[in-house]
Amino acid sequence: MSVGSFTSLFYFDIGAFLFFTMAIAWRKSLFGQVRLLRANAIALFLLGLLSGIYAKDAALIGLSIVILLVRAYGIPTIIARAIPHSGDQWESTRVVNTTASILIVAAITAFAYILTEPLVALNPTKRIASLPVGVSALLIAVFLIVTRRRIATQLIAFALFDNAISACAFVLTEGVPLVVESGALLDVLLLIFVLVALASNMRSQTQSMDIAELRELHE
Amino acid sequence: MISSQITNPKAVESDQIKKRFDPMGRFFVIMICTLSALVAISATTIALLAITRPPWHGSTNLFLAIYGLKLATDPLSGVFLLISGSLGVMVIPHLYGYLRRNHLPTTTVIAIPIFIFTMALVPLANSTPTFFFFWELMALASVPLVAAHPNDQSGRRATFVYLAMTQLGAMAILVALAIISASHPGTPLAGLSALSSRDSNTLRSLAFLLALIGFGSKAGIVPFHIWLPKAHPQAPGPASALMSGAMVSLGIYGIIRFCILSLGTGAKWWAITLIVFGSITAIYGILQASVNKDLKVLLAYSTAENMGLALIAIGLFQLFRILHLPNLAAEALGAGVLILVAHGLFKGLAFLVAGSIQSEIGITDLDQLGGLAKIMPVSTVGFGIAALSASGLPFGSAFIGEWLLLQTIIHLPRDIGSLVLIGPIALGVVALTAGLSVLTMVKAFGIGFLGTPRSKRAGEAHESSTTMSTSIIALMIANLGLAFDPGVINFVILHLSESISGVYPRIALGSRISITTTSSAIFPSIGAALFIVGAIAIYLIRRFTASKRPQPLDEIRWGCGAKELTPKMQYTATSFAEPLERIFSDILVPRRDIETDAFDSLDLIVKRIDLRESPHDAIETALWNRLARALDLVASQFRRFHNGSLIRYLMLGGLGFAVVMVVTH
Amino acid sequence: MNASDLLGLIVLLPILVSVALYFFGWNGATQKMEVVSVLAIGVASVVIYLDSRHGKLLQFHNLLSGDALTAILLGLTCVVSTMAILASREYLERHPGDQTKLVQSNKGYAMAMQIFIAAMTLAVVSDNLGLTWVGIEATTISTAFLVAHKATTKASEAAWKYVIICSFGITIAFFGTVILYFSAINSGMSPANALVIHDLVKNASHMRNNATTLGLGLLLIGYATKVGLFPFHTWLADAHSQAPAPVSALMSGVLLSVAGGVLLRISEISRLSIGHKVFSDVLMTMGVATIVIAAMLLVRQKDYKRLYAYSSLENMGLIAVGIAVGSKIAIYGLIIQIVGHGISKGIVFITTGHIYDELGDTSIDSLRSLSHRSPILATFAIIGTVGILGFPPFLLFGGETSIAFGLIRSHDIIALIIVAGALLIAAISIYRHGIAMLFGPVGPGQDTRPFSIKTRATLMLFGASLLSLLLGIDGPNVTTIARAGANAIGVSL
Amino acid sequence: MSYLSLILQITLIVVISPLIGQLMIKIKSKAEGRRGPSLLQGVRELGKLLKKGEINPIGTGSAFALAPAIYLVSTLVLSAIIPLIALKLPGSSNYDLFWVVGILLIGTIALGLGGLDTATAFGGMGASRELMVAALIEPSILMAIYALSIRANSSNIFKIVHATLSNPQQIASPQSALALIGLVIVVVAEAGRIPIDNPSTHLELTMIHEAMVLEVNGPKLAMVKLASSMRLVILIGLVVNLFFPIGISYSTSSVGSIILGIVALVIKVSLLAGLLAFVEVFLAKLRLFRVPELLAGSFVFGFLAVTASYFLPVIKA
Repeated sequence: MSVGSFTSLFYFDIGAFLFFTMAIAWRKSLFGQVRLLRANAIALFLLGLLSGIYAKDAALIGLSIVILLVRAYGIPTIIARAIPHSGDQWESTRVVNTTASILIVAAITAFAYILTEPLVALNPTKRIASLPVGVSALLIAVFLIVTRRRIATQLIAFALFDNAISACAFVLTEGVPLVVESGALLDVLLLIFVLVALASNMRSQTQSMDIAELRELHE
Repeated sequence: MISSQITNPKAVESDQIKKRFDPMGRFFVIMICTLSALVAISATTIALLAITRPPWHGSTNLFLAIYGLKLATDPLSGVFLLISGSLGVMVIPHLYGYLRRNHLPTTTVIAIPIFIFTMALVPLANSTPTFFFFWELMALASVPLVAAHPNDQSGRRATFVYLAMTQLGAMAILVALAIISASHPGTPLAGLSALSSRDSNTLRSLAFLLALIGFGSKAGIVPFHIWLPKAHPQAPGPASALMSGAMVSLGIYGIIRFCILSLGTGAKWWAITLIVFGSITAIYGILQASVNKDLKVLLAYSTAENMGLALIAIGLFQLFRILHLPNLAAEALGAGVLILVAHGLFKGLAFLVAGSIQSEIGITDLDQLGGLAKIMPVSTVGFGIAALSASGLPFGSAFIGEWLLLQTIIHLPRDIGSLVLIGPIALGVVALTAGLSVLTMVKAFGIGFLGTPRSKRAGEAHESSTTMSTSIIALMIANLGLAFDPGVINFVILHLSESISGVYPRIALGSRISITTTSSAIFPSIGAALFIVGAIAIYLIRRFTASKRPQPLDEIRWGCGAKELTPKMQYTATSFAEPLERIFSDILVPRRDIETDAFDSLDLIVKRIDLRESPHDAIETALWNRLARALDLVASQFRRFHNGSLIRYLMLGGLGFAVVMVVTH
Repeated sequence: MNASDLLGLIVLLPILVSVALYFFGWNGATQKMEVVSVLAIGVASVVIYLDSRHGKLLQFHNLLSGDALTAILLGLTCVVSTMAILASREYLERHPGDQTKLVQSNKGYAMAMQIFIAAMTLAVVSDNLGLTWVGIEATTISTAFLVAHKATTKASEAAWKYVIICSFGITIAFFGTVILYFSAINSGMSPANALVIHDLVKNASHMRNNATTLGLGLLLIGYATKVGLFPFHTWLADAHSQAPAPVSALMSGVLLSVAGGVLLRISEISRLSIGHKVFSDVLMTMGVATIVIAAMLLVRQKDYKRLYAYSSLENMGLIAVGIAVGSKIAIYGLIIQIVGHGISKGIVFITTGHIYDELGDTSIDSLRSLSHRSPILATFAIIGTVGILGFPPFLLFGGETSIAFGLIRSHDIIALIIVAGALLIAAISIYRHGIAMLFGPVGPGQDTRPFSIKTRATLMLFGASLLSLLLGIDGPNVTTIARAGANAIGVSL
Repeated sequence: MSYLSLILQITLIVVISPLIGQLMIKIKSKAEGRRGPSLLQGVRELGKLLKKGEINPIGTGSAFALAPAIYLVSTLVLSAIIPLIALKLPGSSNYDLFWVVGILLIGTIALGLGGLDTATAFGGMGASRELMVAALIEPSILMAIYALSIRANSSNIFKIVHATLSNPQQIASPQSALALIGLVIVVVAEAGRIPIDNPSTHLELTMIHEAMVLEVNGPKLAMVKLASSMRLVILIGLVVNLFFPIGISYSTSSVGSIILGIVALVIKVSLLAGLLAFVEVFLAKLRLFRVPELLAGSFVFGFLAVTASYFLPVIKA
C-alpha cells in the first residue's frame, strides 16, 4: 500500500469514526445508539487493520480482529441487554438537550485542535495529523459520560471512550503493546459486564434505569 | 415511685456502671502509686542534676521513626521538670487515698503514672520532632484524666472541649515547629536560634504567633482557656493538681523555649503581644474566677490568671532581651519562674483540698458547702494557706514572684521611648489582678470553709484520710517554706539566668529578698515575727483583763428580727460576687433569665417572678460558639454539594479532566 | 525457582486459589489456601526487601519488578489482607447471602476477595505502566461485587457509582498511558521498553516535551481517582460505607495506598523528565482540596463508616501532598503514613464491622455507650482512631510531622496552614462523634444490650494493634525501611 | 535607742489615734453647728468595751474569734514598718510599699473572713462590699506607689522619703500632685470615710465596714475600733511623710530630733485629719455602684503621674 493511499484511507476511516461518535451524541433511540457504537467499533477495527497492513505487522492485524470481536460484537451485545425490551427505549431526559449537545460537540472539536497542536508538532507525520479527530471523539465520549442519565447510554459512552482511546493509540503509535491492549480489552469487557450485572440488580430492586435517581447515598 | 425507679432503664444502667467500676483494689492502687512515685522521684532527681550540672544530652533511635528521640537537660528544662517532679512526689499520698475511696474508670487510673512520665519527658526533649512527640503523648495521656466521668453530659462536654483545644494547640505547634526547624529537624534546640534567624521576618513572626497559640492553648491563655474550667471539675483532685500545677506550666515552657529562645531575638511587637495576651488572660481569668461558684471552676480560672501573670513576666523578659537589658531580663525571667513554681505549689495544694472535698462530700459547689473549718480542719488550714498564696499576699508563696514582677515593672528604664507605657499598663493589670484575686480567695475560703454548712452532705462530712492529709500537709510546708525562704530555689534562678542570658540576676533570694541594685527589699520572716509578737501581746493583755469582765455568753446571732437564722440565709458565693459581676457586667456578660408567672395573659398581675443569673464564659459564646456555627454553615454547603447525584460527580470529574488537560497543555 | 519468579507467583497464587474456590467451594481447605496465598505475599515482601538491600532489582520479563517500595506495599498488603480474610469469616457467618447466586454466595465473595488481592499485588509488582493500569482497573471490577455484596439498593447504588466514577478516572489514566508511550517512542525508546517504568525512569531526561507533560498529567488525574483525590473523591465514602467491613478495611488500608504508590512511581518519572513543577502543583491542589473536603464532610457526619471513609480521604490527601512535595523528608513521611494508615484503618474498619454486625445500623446516632456495651470493641476503636489521628507513638505521627516539615522546606506554607486547619477540623469532628458513640447516653427506645465479640476476632484485632504499636516503637527499622523505599524511587538526596 | 523609737512610734499611734478620730468628729460637729463629744470620748468608749463581757454568737468558729485580733495585729505591724517619726528605724531597709499594702490587705481580709464566719447575711454583705472596694483600690494604690518609686528608683519608703528630703523641689512637680490626689482618694477609701463609706451610720443598706463587724462585741469590738482609727492615722501619716516629710527625724540618734519628729507628725496628721473631716461635711456618701467610678478616677491620677514621671524631665536641685 502506498503512503498516499494509506493516508487517505486512514483519514477517511478516522473521519467515519468521529462521525459515528457524533451521531451517538445526536441519536435518541437507545438501540440506535448501540448500532452506531457497533459502526464506531468497526471503524476502529479498520483503523487497526489499515495500520497493520501498512506496517505489515501480523500482530496488529490479529489485534484488530480481536477488537472487532470484542468491541464491535461483544460489548454492544452486552449493552443491548441492559436496554429494556419493553417500555422506554428512548433517551428522552437529557441533562443537556440535543441542540446544545451538538453545538457543544462542535466546540469540543475546536478545542481538540488546540489541545493536540503541541503533540502534533512533536512528530509531524501525516498520520499524527489526524490526532485532533481522535481526541475530538475522546472528548465527545467524556462529554457523553458526564451528561447522559440512562444506564445504557452511560455504558455506551464508556465504550466510546475506550474506543476513542484505542483510536488515538493507533494514530499515535500504531497501537500499544499487545499484552497491554489485550489486558485493556479484557478489562473493558469485564467492566461492561459488571456494570450490566449491577444494572440488572438495580433494575430488580428499584425498577429504574435512570442514574439520576440514584440518590439514596448522599451527605 | 419505687417501682418506677426500678424499671427506669437509666437506673439499671447506672447500676451496671457501678458494677463495672468496682472499688479499686488495694494492690492495683499501690502499684499505680508506686509507679507514679518512682517516676516523680526520678524526675525530681534529674531536675536537680539538670539545673546544677553541665548540660547532658543523649539520643535513641527507638520510638520516633526517621528523627529518633533526642534528649537533653539544661537549667530551663530542669526548672519545669522540678515543678512537675516535686509536685508529683507530694501528690502521691493523696492520690493513694483518693483512688482507694473513689471509683474511677480504669483507663483514668492507668493514665496517671503515664501522664506524670510524659510530663517529665516534655522538657527533656532536645529536638523539635522529639518535643512534639512527647507533647502529643502528654496530651494523649491527659485525656483519660479529664474523661473520668464520661457518663455525665458535662463530662463528655469537658472531654470534647479539652480534646478540641489540645488538637488546636497541636496543629499550631506543628506548623510553628516546622517553621522553626524546617531546614534541620534534628537540630538540638539550643542550636535553633542560629538557624531560624536566617528565615524571613514574616515567617518567623508567623511561627511566633502559631507557637503562642499552640502553647497558649495548653497554658490556658485567653481565648484558649475554655477547657480549663470544664476539664478541672471532671478530673480527680490529684490529677487536677498535677494538670494545673505542672502541665499548664509546660505551656509557658513552650513559649519560653520556642517563642523566645529558638526564634532568636525577634521584634518588639512579639514581646508586646506576649504582655497583652498575658494581661487579658490575667484579668479575664481572675474576673471569671471571682464570679464563679464552683470551687474547681474557680481554681481553674485562677490558673488562667496565674499563667497570664507568668506570661507578662515572660513578655517583659523578651522585651528586655530585645532592648539589650540583660539584668532586667534576668529579673523578669526570675519573676516568671517564681510565679510558676509558687503556682505549682499553691494550686496543687488548693486542688488537693478540692479533691478531698470532692472525695468526702461529693460537691464542689461553694453555695452548698460551708462550715468545713470545724469538720475538716487540715483541709481548711491547707486551703487557707493556698488561698493566702493565691491572693498574692505577704506570707504566701506567690507574693515573692509577684513582688519581683512589680519590681521589674517599676524599674523600667526611662530611655526606651513610648515603650515605657508598658510599665503603668502592666502594673495596673497586675494590681487589679491581685486585688480581685484577694476577693476571689476570700470568697472561696470564707464561703466554702467558714460559716455553717449549707447542705446536709457538707454537714455530715469528715476529714479526709490520713494519707490524703499527708499530701496536704507536705504542700502546706512547701508553700510556707517558699514564702519565708525562697532562697531554697535561689540556685534554680541563678543557673537558669546564667544559662539563658549569661548574667546573674541582681536578685538576692533568701529569707530576705532584695534587688541588689535598687535596695528594694522585703523580709517576710521579720514581718511574721512582728505578727507573732503583736499576737502574744494582745493575748497577754486579754488574759490579764479577762478577770475584770463577766463570763462570755453563747448567744444566737442577730437575725434582723427573725427568731432564728438558717444556713440558707448566709451570704452565698453568688451573692458575694454580685457587686463585682454588676461592675464588670460588660466583660462578664452574666446570663440572666427572668421568668414571669402571671395571673392574666397581659402580665399585668404577676404571681411570681423568677430571676436566675449565672456567670458564663462570654468568650466561649462570643468566639468559639460563633466559630463553630460558622464552620457548621460552611460544612453544610459542602454537604449540600455532595448530594449523591452521579451526574454532578461525573461532571466534577470531567471538569477536573478538562482543567488538567488545559494546564498540562 | 528463581527469586524473581516469586513476583509472578504471588499474582498467580490468589487467582489459582479463586479457581480452587470456584470448584471446591468455600470450605476448611480452601479457607486455609486463602491465608496461604496471602502469606506468600508476605514472604515475597521479605525476599524482595532483602534483595533490594543489596541493590538488586528483581525483575520478571520486563513486566514485573520488585524494589524496596514494592516490598513495603506488599508487606502492607499481606498484613491487612490477612486481617480482612480472617474478619471475612465472621462477616460471612453473620451475613449469609443468597448462596444460589455466585456473586452473593460465600464462594463468590471469597473468590472476588482473592482476585482483588491478586489485582492489587499485580498493580504493586508491575513494572509496566500498561500492566499497572490493568491491575488497578481489575481491582475496580473485582471489588464491584464485594461492595454490592449486601445486595441492598444502597449497596448496588454504591457499587454502581464506584465503578462508574473509578472507571472514568482510570480510563483517563489509560489515555495518559497511551500518550506517554507515544512520547517515549518519540524520544527513541523501543516499543518493548516504552512502558517499562524503570526504563522510563532511565530515559526520562530525554522526554522533556509537551506530550510527556500531558501524558503524566492524565496519568496523575487518572490514578488519583483510585486514591480518592478531588475531583474524583466522590465514590469513596459511598463504597466504603456500603462494602462489608473487611472489604472496606482492605480498600481503605491498602487499595488507596497502592494507587498512591503508582502516583509515587509516576512522580519519579515526572521529576526526571518535565521537572516537578506542573505535576506537583496539580497534585498539591488536588491533595489539599481533598483534605479540606474530607474535613468539611466530617463535621456533620451521620454515618460512622462514612466517618472513617472520610478520614481515609484525609490521609490520602496528605499522602498526595507528600508526593507533591517530593523531597526526601516528605517521601519518608508518606511511606510511613501509608503503612501506619493501612494497619490502623484495618483495625478501625474491622471493629466497625463487628459493631455493625451487632447493631445493624451504621448511623452515628444509633450507636451510643459503646464503652459500656463492649469495652473490647471500644478499646480497639480508640486504638485505631488514635493511630489514624496521628498521635504518638503510632506511625502516622511521624508521617504527618514529616510531611509538615517537607511542606515548609518546599515553602508551601499556605498549603501547610490550610492542611493543618483542615486536619484540626477533621480531628475535632472525629472527637465529637467519637465521644458521643463511646460514652453518649442510650436514647429512649434504643436497646442497651452488650455487644458480643468472638475471642478469635479479639485476638486478631489485638495482634494488629500490637503490630501497629510495635511499628511505632521500632524507630530504627522503620527508618531504614522507609529510607530504602524512598531510595527506590530515586529520592536519596 | 532605735528600738526604743520604734516602740515609741507604735505607742504614739495607739495613743493618738482615738484622739484624732474624736478630733475629726468634733470638727465635723462644729462645722455642722453642733457641740460634739469630748475629745476623750473615744478613749472612754474603748475602756467601756474592754470591760464588757463577750458574747459568742452560736455557730461561729475560730475565724470569727481571731479576726479582730489579726486586724489589730496587722495594724500594729503596719505602725512598726512605716517610718512616721523617724526615718532610720530598725528594718528600714525592708520598708517596702508593696509589702505595706499587703499587710494592710491582710487586716481587711481577716475582718472579712470574720464577717463571713458569722453566717449572717450582714456579715457576708459587709465582707463582700469591703473586699470589692479593697480589690478595686489595689490598682490605684500600686499605681501611686509606682509613681512615687520612679523618683527614688525604689519602692522602699526610706529611699522615697530620703529622696524627697534631699531634693524637695520634686514635690512641686505635676507628677507629685497627681500621685497625691490619687493617694488621698485611696486613703479615704481604705479608711472607710465619706464618700466611700460612712463610719458613723448604721443604716443597714449603706453599711460596708460596720455591717461586717455587726456581730463583734465587747473587747473584740474595742480592738476593731482601735485598729480602724489607727489605720486612718497610719495612712495619713504615710501620705504626709511621702509628700511633706518636714520635721521627720532622719536618724534615731538624738532625742531632740525624735521629739521633733513626734510633734511634727502629730501636727501634720491632726491638720490633715481635720481637713478631711471638714471636707466630709460637704460631701454625701456615694452609691455603692458609683464607688468604682471614684476609684477609677484615682487610678487615672496615678497613671498620669507615672506617665508624667517618665515623660517630664527630672527636676534636680
